[in-house]
Amino acid sequence: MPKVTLVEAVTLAHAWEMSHDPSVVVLGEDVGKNGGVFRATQGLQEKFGAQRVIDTPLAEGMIAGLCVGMAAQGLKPVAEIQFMGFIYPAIDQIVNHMTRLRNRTRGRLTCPVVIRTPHGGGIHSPEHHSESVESMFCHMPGLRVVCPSSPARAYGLLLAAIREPDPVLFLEPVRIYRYAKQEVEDNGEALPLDVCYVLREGTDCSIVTWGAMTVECLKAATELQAQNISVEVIDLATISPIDADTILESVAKTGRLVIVHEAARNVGVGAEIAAIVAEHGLYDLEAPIQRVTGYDTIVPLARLEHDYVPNVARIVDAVHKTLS
Amino acid sequence: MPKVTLVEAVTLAHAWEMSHDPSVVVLGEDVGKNGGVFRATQGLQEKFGAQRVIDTPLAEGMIAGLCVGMAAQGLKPVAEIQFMGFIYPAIDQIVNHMTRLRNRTRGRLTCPVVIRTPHGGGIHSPEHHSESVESMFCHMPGLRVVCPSSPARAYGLLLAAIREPDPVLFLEPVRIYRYAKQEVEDNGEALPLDVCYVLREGTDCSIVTWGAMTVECLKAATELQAQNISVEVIDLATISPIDADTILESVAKTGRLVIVHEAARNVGVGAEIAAIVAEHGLYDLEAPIQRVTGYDTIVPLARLEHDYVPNVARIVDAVHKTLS
Amino acid sequence: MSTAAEFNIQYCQYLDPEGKLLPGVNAGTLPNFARDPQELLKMYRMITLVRTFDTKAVNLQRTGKLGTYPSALGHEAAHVGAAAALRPEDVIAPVYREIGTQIWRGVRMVEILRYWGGDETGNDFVNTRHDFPWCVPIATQTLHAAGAAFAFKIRNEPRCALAYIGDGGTSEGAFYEAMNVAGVQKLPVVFYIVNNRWAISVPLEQQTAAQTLAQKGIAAGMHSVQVDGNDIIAVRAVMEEALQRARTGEGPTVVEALTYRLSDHTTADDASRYRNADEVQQHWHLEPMKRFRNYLVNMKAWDEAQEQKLKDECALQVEEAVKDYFATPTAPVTAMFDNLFANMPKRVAEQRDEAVHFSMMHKAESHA
Amino acid sequence: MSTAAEFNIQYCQYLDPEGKLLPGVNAGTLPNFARDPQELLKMYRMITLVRTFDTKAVNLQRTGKLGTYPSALGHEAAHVGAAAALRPEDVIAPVYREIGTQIWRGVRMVEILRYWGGDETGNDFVNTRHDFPWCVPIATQTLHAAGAAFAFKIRNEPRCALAYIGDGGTSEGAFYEAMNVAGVQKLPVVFYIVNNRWAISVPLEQQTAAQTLAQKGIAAGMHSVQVDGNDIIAVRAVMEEALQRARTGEGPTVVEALTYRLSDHTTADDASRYRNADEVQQHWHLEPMKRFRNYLVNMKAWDEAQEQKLKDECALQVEEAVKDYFATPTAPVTAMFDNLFANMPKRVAEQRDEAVHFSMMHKAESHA
Ligand SMILES: Cc1ncc(C[n+]2csc(CCOP(=O)(O)OP(=O)(O)O)c2C)c(N)n1
Ligand SMILES: Cc1ncc(C[n+]2csc(CCOP(=O)(O)OP(=O)(O)O)c2C)c(N)n1
Ligand SMILES: [Mg+2]
Ligand SMILES: [Mg+2]
Repeated sequence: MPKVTLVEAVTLAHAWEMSHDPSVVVLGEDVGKNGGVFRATQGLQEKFGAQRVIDTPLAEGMIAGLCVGMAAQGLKPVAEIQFMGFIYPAIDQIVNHMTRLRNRTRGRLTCPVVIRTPHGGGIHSPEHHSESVESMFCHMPGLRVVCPSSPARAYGLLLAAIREPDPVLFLEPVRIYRYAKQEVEDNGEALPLDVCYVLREGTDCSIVTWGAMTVECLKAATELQAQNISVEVIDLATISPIDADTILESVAKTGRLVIVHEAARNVGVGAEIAAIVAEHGLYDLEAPIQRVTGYDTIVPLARLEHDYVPNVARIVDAVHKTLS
Repeated sequence: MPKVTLVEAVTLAHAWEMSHDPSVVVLGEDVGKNGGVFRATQGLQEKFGAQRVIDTPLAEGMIAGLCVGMAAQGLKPVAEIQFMGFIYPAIDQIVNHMTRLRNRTRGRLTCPVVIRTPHGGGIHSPEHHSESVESMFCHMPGLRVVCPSSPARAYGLLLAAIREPDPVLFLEPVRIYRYAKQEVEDNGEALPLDVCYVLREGTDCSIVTWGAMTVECLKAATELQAQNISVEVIDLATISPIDADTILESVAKTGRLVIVHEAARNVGVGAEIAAIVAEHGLYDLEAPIQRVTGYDTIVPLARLEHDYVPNVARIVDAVHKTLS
Repeated sequence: MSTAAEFNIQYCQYLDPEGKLLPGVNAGTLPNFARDPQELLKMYRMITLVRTFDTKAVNLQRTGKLGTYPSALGHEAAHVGAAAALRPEDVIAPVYREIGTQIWRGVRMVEILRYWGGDETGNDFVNTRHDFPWCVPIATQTLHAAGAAFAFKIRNEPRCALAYIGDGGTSEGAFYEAMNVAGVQKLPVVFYIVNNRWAISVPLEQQTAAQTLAQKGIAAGMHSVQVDGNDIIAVRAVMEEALQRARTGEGPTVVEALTYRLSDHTTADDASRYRNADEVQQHWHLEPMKRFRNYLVNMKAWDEAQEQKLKDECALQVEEAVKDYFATPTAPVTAMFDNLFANMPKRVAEQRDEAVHFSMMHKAESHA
Repeated sequence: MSTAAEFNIQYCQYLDPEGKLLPGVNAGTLPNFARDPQELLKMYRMITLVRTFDTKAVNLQRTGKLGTYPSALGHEAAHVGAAAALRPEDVIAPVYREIGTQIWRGVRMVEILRYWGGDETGNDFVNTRHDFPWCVPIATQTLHAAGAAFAFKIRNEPRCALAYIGDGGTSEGAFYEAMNVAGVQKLPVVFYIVNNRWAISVPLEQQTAAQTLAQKGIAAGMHSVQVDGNDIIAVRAVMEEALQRARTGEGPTVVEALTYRLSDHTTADDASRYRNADEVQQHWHLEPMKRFRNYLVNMKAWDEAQEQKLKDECALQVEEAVKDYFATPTAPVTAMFDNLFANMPKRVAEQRDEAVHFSMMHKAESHA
């Protein structure tokens, strides 16, 4: 089995599905000849031609709008938005059409689209290149939002996303695009959507997180283990709709909950997780919920970035708080 | 003192501020000659001329982008987006510039802009005319989101919004645009932002809500009073940043919390309120939090609308649940 | 200074406002379809049906039996002429006013009433299964047409997409983005600007400084033409040519049809607030139905008796549709959940149950 | 068919690639500024400074001392020529590559380094207080320029706004929306397309089917011209005229400057993946600096000794800026909160404390 990085796993999943489903097309800025600015679509245009791997003009709303039109007429577009900070011009098409076409036409026309975009910061990028605004998209009915945290999950979840008959926003954590290689069997097997993945079992406190923050959380869990604190780390994976059962079961076991995400705190996805537990798991809680998040301010440029993105120290501190 | 509707109070506030501050300009689709599709800017163009009350071409992103440019160069634009379902093309300018210009330039250039838009449904409007997606905007650092629930608060909060040196999204609940007249003194007095308004005091359960839902909540409170249940109704008014203190104090008193909003539940602002209480008021809670919200689906067209928007029965039911 | 590029916009018209052929036009220079009276009468019948339906729909709204409704009064030639140029396998991306196109293509009048009556099944067109639904967010539909055309191109199908857009709509960036990608990819798509001179209360002069709206196509390197949108012969001729270009790989076209919104913007609007009655009156002299009828009568293809019979037939057809509409049961509350996802997530299913519970409670209370 | 409208795009060039005046151009037909050698030398000095700075910045990035940096190599005439046509009270809305304009207007090199080095103070221009900051989201800045121009118009100030945009940027709807409103409101704004033929890996032919980018202005009913962007005399002449038009109420202009991106897109890019070395080589023959120097040398306004002296001076200036940059302390963690709102909400203040706490904890640990 080949060992691949997360971004290579993304490319593999594309290639598999394009080989097996002629209705899959790839489009976006610089995805063709250049293979994407992160190389996520590298080699695809050579393999599948410029008709199926399309370098588009520079316009994100156009990319999303084309996807709606293509999907409604039988294609399965997989589009790249170059950075999440540039997804805003596409929101109109996503929320007003992509997520609504099936409902609007009572199932007559549908929108099996995947929009992929890099997610989060921590790699000293220029302005607007470190955004993680998944919560805005989770609020849109009719959309799935997915974020893998390892090469294997990137492969399996992306395949699932492309095969899903409805639109999926697929977030790729830039910080771990090349963080670690993992053996991934290129066998076309998808992983289930709509469920959490428990990355580490524990008994004292539950941590719910996703994307690149899983790495920090697992590190924190290791550090806490040394202090005899047993932490359960749950990767949300599908950020919307949330698999509430897994979270509630975990909290029922541990009695404590820390939520970790890169995005700003206010009305972040962490709020929804906290709300679900305050509604359905209140009596299990033995301590106030803690959120470790980006602050409610603009993601700073590189020199202050490490003070913005949650880190092991902050996570450890939050777990301590739930236990004190 | 004249008795005015909420929408008339909005017009009054515009007129007052335009008379007293020459840097205030109004712009949007149909706001001039037509006075706005809801007549919120009626008569302003006649009074202040077409240079200050501008009928723009049809493009919401353009409206928001012009506001950024105008504000950065010393004007105070008050822009109307015709319905909240059409605000999406403006998001890019709002989130990437309007909310960031001050921070980006370390205060050199600023963005004192008000974007007004009708909010919510319940009046049998066509498709896309009943949206309430405030949570997407609350997640944007650097933006205030405000929603009045009476003519007096519309007047006072809009004046405050225009005078605020930073951008404010001002949501006007369509369902109560003409719901009731109230005496409003047209004296240019603003009301404070960033604080909740307690509409009704009570001891058994706190209801937090905003906009048109305040009416339903107050009705529910009356109904519950007849059952000897004393409900406190809090109008959030400034939806972001949330005045957590007032909510936490209320929950400390009542031990119970019901949150009511029209918007879809998932990652709605209700989630943030629940999260705040689960973090900072957990030990005060005597029962699980309840959210009474729009469902996580597309706002239906008119014939099913009443099954979507929260109503008195659902609110009463939720309060009962917190007490059982 | 030297000249780097030159452009021009051509204008097409056959019939004058009285329904006479313009000087220079004769049987020999008329397009093929216009030499066949049956083809012309088919279009005239549709115009009549559309106007009958439109009047009825406005009345239904006025009497509280329909929601807000956007009248098509004055646009009949622009809408029917374009439809007549299409093939069934082509795909349209309409806005909200094109009932002339929709009924021609097979959308049932009851479906149109359902949509404006607040029922999503109104977009579940029984006959035109692949056409896009009504589109309220202005200009967004132009990208759907481009995307559809892209699909046809990729699959090498001889089909076209046709996007409608209003004069106001041409100010949205999405329209321009759609034209630009259509140009660069030579997509089989036609952008059809129905310029009725008003976008709610905003007149054309405040919408753009462009002398014509057709010239917006120049920005995308696109073939661009203007047509008298109240002259159904010109409309159909220009559209046939544009669609033919698209179908044969010659690339996209933008067509601007000049017409006029004789009605209020919608039933929720009162145009007298912002628009001169004189202006409207003048445009009544240019309206498409009388002009076309005069032409048909002049060529002896039509007479008063036929006219009366047609009117009665149309009234009957419309009454049938209204009856169907009134008989349409309100969808169950579950309908708002069942079409959200193919694979319903648990959370949605739970909320579906919640909604059913409250809906039943509500009904029980109403009956008590 | 009759002709409804006609348009053309004029192209302006004075210097050929060797720096000779084109046939037909002579002292009499040269623009005023070009008859003043001091004015020309000022521009040449700036071009040299810009290129020196640019080379240094790329090197700083390569050695890990600067973040991602977008080189301006080849764009010097386009950027400096435009700047020279502006007045200080005018306002520019730049993108991210226009260091030639910025330094001319008074932005300090240390500020540019700070921005690309990850420090927001880089946008707190000490000298050009009203100019817009660097703008990363493509095309959005064009609306800011239109808004600024609107403010000038409303206040009746004789000032202009100048928006820069790349060839790739012209595909975004925002650009078109900005042009459209500028046209209809006759705003004192110039849209300046710096067409360097590439948008990262996407060549012009895949960006649009338009023959020229200038013609995009036709869509907005706007005066539109094209200029050789490597000929600084032509650039400045065309821009002076466009700005004068704007200032005197004649309305907006779109100017397309033809140039070429000789470097990678940014230091994070590798253009050899998608672009032919031959093509780049060919464009080196057209580059603006040598051409302008030849012209100056031919007219005896410049010689080798002066060139060497200038180079040394520029190197020194750049070294000074780099030293300042290295000496810039990292802002305190509070900086990310203090400029968010004029009136800091309690919630933000609390998080500010939280961040300070963790930052100090972190520092304490680092020192331990
Ligand atoms: C994005 C968006 N903004 C605003 C509206 C509200 N609105 C509905 S119709 C309309 C005017 C459209 O004018 P035009 O494009 O000329 O079409 P017409 O109604 O004349 O057919 C406006 C502003 C909308 N539906 N969508
Ligand atoms: C809205 C948006 N989409 C994508 C990007 C990523 N991006 C940065 S530069 C660039 C290409 C811009 O090309 P062009 O406008 O020609 O300017 P140039 O870099 O050639 O000066 C892209 C796609 C962005 N910054 N903003
Ligand atoms: Mg119109
Ligand atoms: Mg370029």
